[in-house]
Amino acid sequence: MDLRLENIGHSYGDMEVMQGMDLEIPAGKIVCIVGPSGCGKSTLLRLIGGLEQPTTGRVLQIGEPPVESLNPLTFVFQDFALLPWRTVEGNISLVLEDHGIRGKQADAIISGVLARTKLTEFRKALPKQLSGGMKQRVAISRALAVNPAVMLMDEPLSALDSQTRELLMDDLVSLWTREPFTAVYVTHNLHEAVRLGHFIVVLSRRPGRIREVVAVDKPLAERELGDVDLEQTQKYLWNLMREEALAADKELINV
Amino acid sequence: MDLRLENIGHSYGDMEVMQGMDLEIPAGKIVCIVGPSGCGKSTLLRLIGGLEQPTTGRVLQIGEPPVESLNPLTFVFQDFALLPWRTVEGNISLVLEDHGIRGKQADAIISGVLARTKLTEFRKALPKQLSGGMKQRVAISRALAVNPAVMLMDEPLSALDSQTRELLMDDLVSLWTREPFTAVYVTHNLHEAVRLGHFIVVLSRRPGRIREVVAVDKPLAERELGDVDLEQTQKYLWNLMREEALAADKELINV
Amino acid sequence: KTKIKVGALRFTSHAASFVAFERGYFDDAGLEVEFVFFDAAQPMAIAVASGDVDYAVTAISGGLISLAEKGAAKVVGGALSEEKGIDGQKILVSDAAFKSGVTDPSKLDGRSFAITQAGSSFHYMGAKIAAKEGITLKFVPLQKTGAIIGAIKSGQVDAWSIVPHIAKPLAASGAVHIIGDVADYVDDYQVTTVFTSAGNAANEREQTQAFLTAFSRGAADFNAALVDKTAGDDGAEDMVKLVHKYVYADRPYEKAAPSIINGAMRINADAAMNVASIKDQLDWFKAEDLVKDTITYDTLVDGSYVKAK
Amino acid sequence: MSDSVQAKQTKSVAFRGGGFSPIHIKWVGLSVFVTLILVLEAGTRSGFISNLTMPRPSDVGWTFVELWTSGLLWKHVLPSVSRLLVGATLGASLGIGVGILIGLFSYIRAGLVPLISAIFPVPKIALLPLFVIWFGIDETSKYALIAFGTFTPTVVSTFGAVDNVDRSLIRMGQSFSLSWFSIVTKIVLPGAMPGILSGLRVSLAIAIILLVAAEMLGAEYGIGAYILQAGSLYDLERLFAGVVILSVMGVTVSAVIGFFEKRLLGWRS
Amino acid sequence: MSDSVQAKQTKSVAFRGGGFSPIHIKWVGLSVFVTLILVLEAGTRSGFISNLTMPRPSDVGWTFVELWTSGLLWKHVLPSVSRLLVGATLGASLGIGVGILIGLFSYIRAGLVPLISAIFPVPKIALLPLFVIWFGIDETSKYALIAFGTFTPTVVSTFGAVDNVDRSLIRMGQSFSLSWFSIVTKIVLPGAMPGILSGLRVSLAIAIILLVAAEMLGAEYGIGAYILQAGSLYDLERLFAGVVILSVMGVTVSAVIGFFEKRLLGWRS
Ligand SMILES: Nc1ncnc2c1ncn2[C@@H]1O[C@H](COP(=O)(O)OP(=O)(O)OP(=O)(O)O)[C@@H](O)[C@H]1O
Ligand SMILES: Nc1ncnc2c1ncn2[C@@H]1O[C@H](COP(=O)(O)OP(=O)(O)OP(=O)(O)O)[C@@H](O)[C@H]1O
Ligand SMILES: [Mg+2]
Ligand SMILES: [Mg+2]
Repeated sequence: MDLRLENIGHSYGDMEVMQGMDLEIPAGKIVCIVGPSGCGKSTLLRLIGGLEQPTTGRVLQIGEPPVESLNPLTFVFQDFALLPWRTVEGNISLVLEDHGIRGKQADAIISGVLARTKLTEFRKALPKQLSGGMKQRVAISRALAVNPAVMLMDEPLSALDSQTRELLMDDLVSLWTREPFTAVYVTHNLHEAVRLGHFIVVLSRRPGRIREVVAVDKPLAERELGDVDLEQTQKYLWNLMREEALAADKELINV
Repeated sequence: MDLRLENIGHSYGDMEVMQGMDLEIPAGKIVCIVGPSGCGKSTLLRLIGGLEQPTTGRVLQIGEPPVESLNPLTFVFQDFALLPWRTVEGNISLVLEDHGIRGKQADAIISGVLARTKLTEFRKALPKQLSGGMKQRVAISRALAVNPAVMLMDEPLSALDSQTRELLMDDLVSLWTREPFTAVYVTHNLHEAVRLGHFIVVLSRRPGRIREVVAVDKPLAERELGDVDLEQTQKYLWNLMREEALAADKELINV
Repeated sequence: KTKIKVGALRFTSHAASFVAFERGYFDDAGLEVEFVFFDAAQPMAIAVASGDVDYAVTAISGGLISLAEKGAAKVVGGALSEEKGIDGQKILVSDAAFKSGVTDPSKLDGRSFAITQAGSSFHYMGAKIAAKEGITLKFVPLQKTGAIIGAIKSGQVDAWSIVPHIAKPLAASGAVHIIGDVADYVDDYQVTTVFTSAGNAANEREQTQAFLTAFSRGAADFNAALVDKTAGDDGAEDMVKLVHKYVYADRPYEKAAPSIINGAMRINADAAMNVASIKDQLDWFKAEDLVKDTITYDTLVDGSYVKAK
Repeated sequence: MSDSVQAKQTKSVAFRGGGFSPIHIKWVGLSVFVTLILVLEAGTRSGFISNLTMPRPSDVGWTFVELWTSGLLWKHVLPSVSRLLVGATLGASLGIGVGILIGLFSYIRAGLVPLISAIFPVPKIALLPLFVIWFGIDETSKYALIAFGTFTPTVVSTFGAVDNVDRSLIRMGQSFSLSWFSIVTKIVLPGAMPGILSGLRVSLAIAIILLVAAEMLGAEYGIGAYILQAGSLYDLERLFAGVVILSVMGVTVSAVIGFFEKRLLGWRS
Repeated sequence: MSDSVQAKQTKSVAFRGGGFSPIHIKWVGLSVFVTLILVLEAGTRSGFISNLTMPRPSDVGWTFVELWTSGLLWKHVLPSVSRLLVGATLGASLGIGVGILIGLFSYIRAGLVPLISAIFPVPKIALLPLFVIWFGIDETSKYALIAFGTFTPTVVSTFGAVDNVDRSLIRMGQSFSLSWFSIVTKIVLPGAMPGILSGLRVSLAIAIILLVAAEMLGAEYGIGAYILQAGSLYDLERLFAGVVILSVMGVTVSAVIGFFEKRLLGWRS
């Protein structure tokens, strides 16, 4: 299943957040979206995932999602969004229960995804006992449990410290390498973008428009810390964004 | 004024957080401290700044602080620690009032530090109106206002998004270049460490000990995104820490 | 002139003080009186004990006896009494009870009887009725007269006893029925008494005497005008007008007058006390274990001021 | 990358968000009141609701008019308001003071918190007879009763508010070597303000409730006394008129606090 | 880098942190109670405190012993506890229900919130005469009064708790296409639980306070009735004995809620 954005525009009241976005999200690829603060990255992701309705334009699903996909468009949030009163296991079964998956069947799925994210021993732990990196891995397991056709990730690593971030990027790469998934990955970390993206979409500041789509051809598994060509792409992106970021950081917030 | 740590060790109850730390912090240099989560970086900084008392060993001030220094050891916190009910100006005058500095004299100091951090126009703004980057610049202005002999910075950039972080690093570099200050800079972002540190102290996981002190000789102003030698240092540091970070991210938190 | 504070409820039964004030009898006795109004008797008793009020008139209640026992209050004179032949407190039953055949106090056996609190004068009256008829009553404490009125109107309690000016309008509305007089059950019932703090009774004899004298003159005028009706119609009307300044003041005169007239009961001449009645009440309180049984008549009453009756 | 697209099924992504966030709807509140009053009016007029159960709203309205024209309204409202002002000010300021002390000093906390939690469930009306002895029957006892009732909840909410002041701000103050006094007045107190104000909402509602209890003690005029008197005569029209006045007072107090919150706490985001 | 160090002034960094965090101090609370009682005992014995002002603590103690040996204690406590249980359960569960509805539906919120804030400051004792008509003088009216008094604060705290449920968790539920019912039962309710429980602390304290008002209506036995009678007889020993029992009930209720908080909310960090 591919996704296609046609002329998406969105406003909150009088404020126009984005304008005329056209974008293809091909199956099996990771599309990274970068842009200055407040340019509408999170809004765009919510529009794609159906959590919000665009003011103009539409988001199209092209082709049917795989039948085994319980929730074709699945989010992974920056703040993990784990229920603090449920264990790791309970947080995953939460999203299965509504599909009538319980008991053994649920157990099998849960064991499977926890193994994939190396969390098997923490099945009974409560979120408060987990480090940030583990919490995000639980959130990823939960997303994997519903066999998403597309994963919508809103700065999934930005609440983590940089070392954990580095490790989790490795995990995501190996997850993708073993079994490629489709993802829209919002971040404002260019380092993450060049590490994980097949395409990197650069947005302008508010009202957000697409400035450029940069393709990175090097296979994910071969990308590494300190790769000179990736560093060059990152530097290129940074130069594209620097002015905008500077301006965005100097604006008073209207309250 | 230099600082010297002699055989510092610290425990919370039964838990030993750090052990036998010896370290020199020479005047006019930035010493970065990196290490896995929970290894005691923040605790170490609090010990240096006198906010906590070490269980063993002592922290020595060598030489008198400059007479114009109102608060020789001054913190810059990760969460900015601005009083939300005071304006930018009020947050700075807060730390002057107790020294009897008011009126014109305070005005002059405030204007000075706001100019140095490019915040002059935001003097009357409330914290809620500021972006994260601006808030941290206010916190830095406040620290500068008391003429610190040593700045103690606890992950000052880690609450910011990566673009703002990049910009603020530039600001810190230019501040230091114009007028070198002494700083202890705690981070777990190796990219920040290689960008800002004259010395990089790598700690082991809990109980924290010093594993290695890496000197970076390239002048601050010449360091740049994508510098190959800095990337090499960063990679070297990452290899030193990878195992420890991995272990730290897999521990259950005892509550 | 001596300044004193007199506690009062806005009831016709407190009229003697109002008359004494309005007609200058207190002035004649060398007293400068300030009234303090209450909406219940119990806080008034405590206010006398605490010294906030010097003299007051109220029914003999468990609270008053307890305060006397603590050496804080003393009865010095009699006020309102029941007298056969003069309209006194009425025994009421609810409409439902009346229809089911309770047309006479003797048929109240096993029925509920409303009181404000255990140890109140209502409790005493109910107990006396029950004793004389040889029946048992179930006493229901409802604290406030408003709650009792609601309860008896809606038939949730069967019986109550209350002063005529409240009883008659209630009966007139048809929701309740008058089935008897309290006077038939309690002999020479000393309903209310004049009391003061123990300190006043013992040490301020002159002032206390002066108060009682002025109070008695007010009582005499009141009795003449509204109880014995010897002052003629004009005298009665003057009296009602005087009392109306204090009682039902927020109602127009035409509406207030019948209530005031209905409420007129005899106030003892010269503040004399029905000693037998007071003793009977005290004994009853002791027997019911509502007050300590070490209390004697002399703890409660200072009989040196007025005549016994 | 979109060559074979034409052949495939194409549909829009379905909307599944929204909801769970209260939206402000005008007039509904008012119309609920109006409907309720109309139903009562119709019910009491038709006799469907007995006049023992509920007064007729229009009669309550007339009672108001009478109160107004006779000038009695102010005669009752003013003493109550002044009792409320004095009593609540006393109780709340003492409560805030003690609450701050409890928040700042562990010994005071250890000593007073159990005492206060023991006093909290004691009904003030039970202590009425004692209040007469302790404070007399004048205004003092009314002030004292209202103050006492306002005091305990204020203490509890205040020390909760002090406990909730962001500790990192306090550490910041210490790191700049601010004096203890500066930290308390410039960091702890302003930081506790939101909690203190929202606690006052509850305490002041309680103060209004206690007005009736306070005016049981020898009060001639006052809304509480008016209600008590109406109650003892089972005069429902006046009873409800009094209750409506208390309600209005409650809503006013809450609006006043809202105003202060807006003015003093504009810094909250 | 430390060659010239020997020549320079060397001193340790001064400590300037600590404080502003309450530490638990044992026994202080208890000793405050004990001291208070001893002072009262000495004061009343010496006559320094008049027996009109305060009862002698030892006499209050003896009253307890009498209550206990005569079996009257349970005769008074049990009816009160059952009234409390029934009334508070009714009021609290209704309050939680209505509070959740207000939290979930904007129309219900717009209609009921103004009504509830108008009802809040109405003193329940003012309505006693009406309760007699509405609910009679049996247990029903006592349950109703306590329920009514518990209801309003519970509603307010419950819808506040629902409002405070992290919206991002709800969005998460929607993003997994959970049904409305699943979101309410699995996300909103557990998320509101801490706020609901802490609101119950206050509501139940109010329920205990209202026991006295409730037992004004035709109660022969019950702690409230006992206190009222003691008050009307000006029997301070019994009055205080009753007040102490209410205090103990309050502390017990608060401990029970603390227990539930520990059990149900162990997930809070
Ligand atoms: N529900 C909303 N109502 C009104 N304005 C909103 C809403 N959500 C977002 N906005 C505004 O829309 C703009 C875009 O927000 P969005 O969160 O999409 O930006 P973003 O690119 O994700 O920013 P960031 O990098 O800070 O996460 C911002 O100015 C924001 O304040
Ligand atoms: N006040 C305290 N009481 C008890 N334990 C504490 C306290 N402060 C910190 N610790 C514990 O001491 C250890 C070191 O904490 P510290 O905050 O210094 O680590 P850190 O290196 O700064 O970690 P991070 O990278 O997460 O900021 C941790 O295990 C922490 O839980
Ligand atoms: Mg965003
Ligand atoms: Mg830290």
